[in-house]
Amino acid sequence: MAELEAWRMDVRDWLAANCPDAMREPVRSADDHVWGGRRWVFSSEAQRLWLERMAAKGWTAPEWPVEYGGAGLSPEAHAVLREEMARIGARTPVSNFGFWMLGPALLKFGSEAQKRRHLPAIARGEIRWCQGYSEPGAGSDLASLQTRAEAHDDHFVVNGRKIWTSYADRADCMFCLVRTDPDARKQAGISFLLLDMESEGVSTRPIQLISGESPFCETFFDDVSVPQENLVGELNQGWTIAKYLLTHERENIGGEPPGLLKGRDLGAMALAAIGADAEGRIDEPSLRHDIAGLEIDAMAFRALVDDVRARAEAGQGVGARSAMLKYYGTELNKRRYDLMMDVMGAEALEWEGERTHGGQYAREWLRSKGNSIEGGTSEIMLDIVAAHVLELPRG
Amino acid sequence: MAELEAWRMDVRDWLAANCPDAMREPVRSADDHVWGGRRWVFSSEAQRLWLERMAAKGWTAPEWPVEYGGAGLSPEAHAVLREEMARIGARTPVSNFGFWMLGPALLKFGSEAQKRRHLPAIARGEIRWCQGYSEPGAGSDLASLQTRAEAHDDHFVVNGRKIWTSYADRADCMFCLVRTDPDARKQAGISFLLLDMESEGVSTRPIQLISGESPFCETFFDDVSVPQENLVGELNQGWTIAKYLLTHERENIGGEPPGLLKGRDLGAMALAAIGADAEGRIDEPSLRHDIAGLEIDAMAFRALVDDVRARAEAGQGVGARSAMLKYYGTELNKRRYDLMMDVMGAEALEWEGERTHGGQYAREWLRSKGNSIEGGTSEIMLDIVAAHVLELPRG
Amino acid sequence: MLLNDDQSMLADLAARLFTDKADPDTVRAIRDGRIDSGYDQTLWQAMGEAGLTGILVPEAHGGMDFGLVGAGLVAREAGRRLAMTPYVSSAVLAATALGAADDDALRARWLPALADARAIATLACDEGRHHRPHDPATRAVAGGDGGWHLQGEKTLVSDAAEADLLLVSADDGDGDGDGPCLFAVEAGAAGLTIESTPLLDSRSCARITLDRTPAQPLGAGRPALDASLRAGRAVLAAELVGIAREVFARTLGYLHERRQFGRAIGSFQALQHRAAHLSVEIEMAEALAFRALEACDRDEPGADAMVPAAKAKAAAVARVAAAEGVQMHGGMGMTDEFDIGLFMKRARAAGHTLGGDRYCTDAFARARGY
Amino acid sequence: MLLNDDQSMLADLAARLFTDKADPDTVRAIRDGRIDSGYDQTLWQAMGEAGLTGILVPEAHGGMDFGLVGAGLVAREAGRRLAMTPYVSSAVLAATALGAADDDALRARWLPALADARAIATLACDEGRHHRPHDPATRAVAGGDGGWHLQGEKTLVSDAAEADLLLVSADDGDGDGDGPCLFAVEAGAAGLTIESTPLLDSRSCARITLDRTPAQPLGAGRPALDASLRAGRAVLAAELVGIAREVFARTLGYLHERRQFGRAIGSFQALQHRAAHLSVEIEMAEALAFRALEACDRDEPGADAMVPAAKAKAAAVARVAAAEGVQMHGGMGMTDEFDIGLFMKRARAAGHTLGGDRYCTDAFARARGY
Repeated sequence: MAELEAWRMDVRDWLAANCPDAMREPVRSADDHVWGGRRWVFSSEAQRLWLERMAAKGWTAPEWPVEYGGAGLSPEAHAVLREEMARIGARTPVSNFGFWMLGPALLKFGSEAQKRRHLPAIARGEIRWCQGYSEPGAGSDLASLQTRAEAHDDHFVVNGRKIWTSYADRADCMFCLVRTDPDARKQAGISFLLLDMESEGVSTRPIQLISGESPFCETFFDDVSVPQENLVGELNQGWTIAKYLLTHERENIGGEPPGLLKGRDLGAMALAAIGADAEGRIDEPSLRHDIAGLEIDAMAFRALVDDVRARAEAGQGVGARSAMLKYYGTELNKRRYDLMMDVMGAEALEWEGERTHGGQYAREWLRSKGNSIEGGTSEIMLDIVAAHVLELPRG
Repeated sequence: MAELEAWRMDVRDWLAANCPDAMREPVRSADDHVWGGRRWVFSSEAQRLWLERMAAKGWTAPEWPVEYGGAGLSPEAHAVLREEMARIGARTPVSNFGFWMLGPALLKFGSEAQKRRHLPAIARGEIRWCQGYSEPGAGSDLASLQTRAEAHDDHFVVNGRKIWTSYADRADCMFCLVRTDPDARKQAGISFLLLDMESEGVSTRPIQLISGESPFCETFFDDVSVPQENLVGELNQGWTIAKYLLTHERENIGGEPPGLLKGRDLGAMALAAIGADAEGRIDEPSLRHDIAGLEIDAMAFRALVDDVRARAEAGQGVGARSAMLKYYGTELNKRRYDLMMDVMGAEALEWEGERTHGGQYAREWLRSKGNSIEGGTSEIMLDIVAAHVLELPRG
Repeated sequence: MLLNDDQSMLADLAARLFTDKADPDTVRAIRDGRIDSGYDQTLWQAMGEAGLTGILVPEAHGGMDFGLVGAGLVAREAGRRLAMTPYVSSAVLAATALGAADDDALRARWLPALADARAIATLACDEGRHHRPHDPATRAVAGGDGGWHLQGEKTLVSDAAEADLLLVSADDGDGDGDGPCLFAVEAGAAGLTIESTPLLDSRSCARITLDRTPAQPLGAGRPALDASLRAGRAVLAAELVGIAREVFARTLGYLHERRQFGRAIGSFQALQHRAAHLSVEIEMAEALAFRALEACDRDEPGADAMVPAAKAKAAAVARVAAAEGVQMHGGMGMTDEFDIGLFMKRARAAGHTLGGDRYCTDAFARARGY
Repeated sequence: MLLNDDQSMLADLAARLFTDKADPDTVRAIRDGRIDSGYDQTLWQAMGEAGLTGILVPEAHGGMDFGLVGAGLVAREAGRRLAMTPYVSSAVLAATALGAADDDALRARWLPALADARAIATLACDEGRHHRPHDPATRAVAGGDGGWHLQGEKTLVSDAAEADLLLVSADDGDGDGDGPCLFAVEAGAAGLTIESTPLLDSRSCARITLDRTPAQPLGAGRPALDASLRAGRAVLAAELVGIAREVFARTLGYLHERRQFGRAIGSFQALQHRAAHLSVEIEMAEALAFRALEACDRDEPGADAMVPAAKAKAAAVARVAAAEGVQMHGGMGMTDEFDIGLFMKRARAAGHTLGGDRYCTDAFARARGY
């Protein structure tokens, strides 16, 4: 413990000396965040400096081994770093799918050469990665994917189409699932491949959502050549990696989603929007009651998330319970946005204009509808809970 | 039309002259109703007289042919009779499962001898019938029933057990489904049998519900001998009759269930129980809002029931739509009772005592929970709607 | 409800007309400026030729005088195809208010023009975030010359930029406590400013400001406003039913067609039960909407409870149908390329217009005496 | 929550004790008169021996002083086995109120007796159909001799017939606006009438009348009442969580075992999704209940919002669990022979006690400042 406290003081001193003031301001939008990559243009000198300093310490990927660009921190030491950064409001210096997904996958399944080549570049923010999983015909049933990679002597030839590839149009590279054995049954013929988005035959098309523009793209592969060395893990064993990352992804969920409701109490919002009655209460009793009911659910959900986290930190596994959190958290968020629409009334219907910051209410409400689809639909989550938590028999 | 109007005048005159005043009072309880049967004891001379007079006209079973104890009325003429009876509040002179279920079954599937023997006795109120369908192991999956009837020369020997046989302890006879071919697959080996409850080997045991006593019984058959002539329809073809009656039963549903909420507005009840605010409104705004929401659903449901009835009267079939009404009507009734419990508060928790007529609120609330189980569960109804109205593929 | 022959013919006519001439993609075309208009002018003209723009106008003024059941049948079909027209504003709200006006000259001038789609009119009755039509801050002031002027601001005025006539609710300050009256304001009147406020459903909508704007009273007091609102709510309920039906039909189609895990997703029982439940709700909402329209036509005493009930129910059901539609379409439902989102947006806007669920539920409770 | 070692031991002790000594069938036995008592005396004595009756009593008065998390762990196990004891009345409500009393003699006399189950006490704070504890019609009148008398009527007094001491809320008429105070009334006091009013959960319950009944003030004003109510609500939330867990576990067992259409009914996806959803709700209700109990023990400022939230949530979840339990058990769930109905009844009664969902939801909103 004394060791950790000493570490905390070191971190605190270093951050005080090295984190530029501008990097202690909250991130205002997705564009204000440093995604990194070959084509990245820093919007300020502070951004550049902050990334450079943190990368030099290995603190852009604190738990990765030092030889791969990380700092080799223990989970406890990493927690201290996170706390100290949060204390001064320090921004994450850089992040993208390379940190969240590919890094963990390579650390567990990659070859030594792959780790040495890709991890340091990610940690320094030099390569921006995106993820190619879903396909138009393979949504919830991911394993039915059809994008084909034919193995040749020293390379694969990839043909097919991915969807929901966030920022595919801005990423340098993609890790993706491809079918390498068309005759094998579903999961059995899938491999995990890395490819460069600048390769010939790769093209992307942005997807417009019902809420407006989005980071999502469709990505098309037309005879794209991928070197043999970009296969991660064994040929036809990619499903193992995918499953590992899916669980990894869900375990990160349970926090409040970003957006204008984050950290806000709908009751306070309604008091401001509707006005107070003689007792100082929201002057619409049925709305007040519904808000209170929903905020009780939100409070209960947070209590459960805290419990699950505490158990996880105590070394008790989370397992399929993460599906419970993914399910309820996203459904709850949808309900909160629905009720926000009631609270804000006509103002929430506006689609443009300064008054509503370009229709922020309506657009975020619409966007929230996707929460229970992306990252595994609510239906899939309930199937997982039924099968793996309640252990009910398969239908 | 002129013919029907003349008929209406005749009916009106006859009812005015023949319906005793006491038989124009509302029925106060299930015991106040004339169920008929060998052991029936009239609680008043008026009851006896009313049944005798109506039976003599064939109006206890108005649409049955005259030769079987009915009056051979057309649906239109029957409607006029119903309207005229309702106009003066005339009671139904007698009814039991013989009228509701067995009669229609015999008319469609019975032999001439069976019709002549059983229908007039039903119409005169001389025999009280009960229904033996469900078994402990065969609830929603009725066709998996196990009660066995072995065919001998001129009789069957029945062994097994039925459950949910309403008033089995008071009925004279039972129509029931039995397995006559144990080797055939489910539906294929079932027959429709009539049996006398006084036969040796028949015993009954009343079932206590969570709400208290109930009309339901278990009925046990221990080597009960049933004459060959009591088989209705072909051997092993009983499922056809059962299916016909199940649809028939559901088509009768959609009216408001009896009980203390029948015809009552929860809003008026809450005004009385909770009191009014300065504007004369229910002095609990969230309750008021919830009541209004529920009564809107009730109003919408009644509008749908009226539409379905109007279509049926216009000769457009109801078909699987009856499952929609069964489903929603019973779920709605449960919601109304739940809300009534909120309205009545502590008083609704009482289980005995005069103040609550022996815990009527609590008992009826508990009883309402069975609505969505009896007569086909909500789950089965939704399956039927999915398969036969929406025509979704089987799972 | 069972339709009579006239009603059946009208329903068929409307179904054909909207199937041929209306297309949900028009919402995008107008939103993205590919059509330079606040509404679908071709469709509106076709509706005019078919007489639908005059469906509530008395025959003496060149209309069909079909009654609200007819207006609802048209609205349901319009809802199914997301028709972008000023139908509710002009043919329902304004036509009803003008029909109730106590001024023959005003009626004779405007009703025939509305009936044959030569003119568009609308109602301006909202002011804040929430619908509270009986307590406007807008004031009507009688001038020395016997004329009136309006002073105030109105929000959420549908089709204002396209309207030749605006019917504006205002307090006439006579202190008789009978609530606001309606005043007729012509397009281009002095002191009238129209600021376009695009909504999520991409329909024409505006905030208007009235600064000593000359106006003519309809002369029928609050009853004209209430009649207009009642008709508008009942017809919007029918439009919402059309939205719910269409979005559900499309979802049902997707459940049949989309395969995952080697089977049609419509064969999964959890989805089946949700779809089955929703189908009952839609049937109920439709039955109640048309029952309410009929009750208005017959001027039944229960109509004042039935109309807000029908609006609240239809709005809630349309929202659920759209939400289930998006969820069951999976990611596809979230894309602007699919139409489901357009139905979701319109359901939300129409549900709020002339009073959201809470307003309508409360109005129902009041009408029921609690 | 993660339990510490003491809490884990207590939870294990309670689980063993109630599994061995409590049985849902006791509800029927007491209801049908097969046991001639208002509660399960054997179980209560066993709880006394284990120290559970004194779980909130300070050690100085012979109790365990375990805090509310401990009291909740006991209540959860009691809920699972439908334990028929005056635990909430005596060990929670009365012990908390007496613990807050400003009268050492009163505390010294009663707390040790409550702690070792020699005496039973209860709280009488309800008057009408609905819980409104801060506005009693019961009046406390100071006599000339410095003593007090109570005048009024209380309803829904749990375990009154068995109680040696009743703590009765009354308005002391001092007009200081600080709300009602608690008064101690001993069993057999003059003018005290106890009329048994059996409830659907078959627990001892009564309506009591006080006619110039001598009473002793607890002397701590409204805070003693509020502390008692807060503790009672938080512990009832834990009992309701126990009910929900048990009824769900039994339903899950039935889903595995019952076969229809040639398969376990638990393999039907529609039931799976409902069960999965319910399981999340139960986990949430449990997490919140114990979070609220912990917040009380730590006297966190948020406790006043968390406790009613926890009670409302647990009551709603227990009701849904019971309703789903009956529905999924089919006809069997409707019979008195099965226990599901007993859980449903207790969930309803406990949910209403000390404030139903609406009261608690409103209290939460007030505590949150809206």
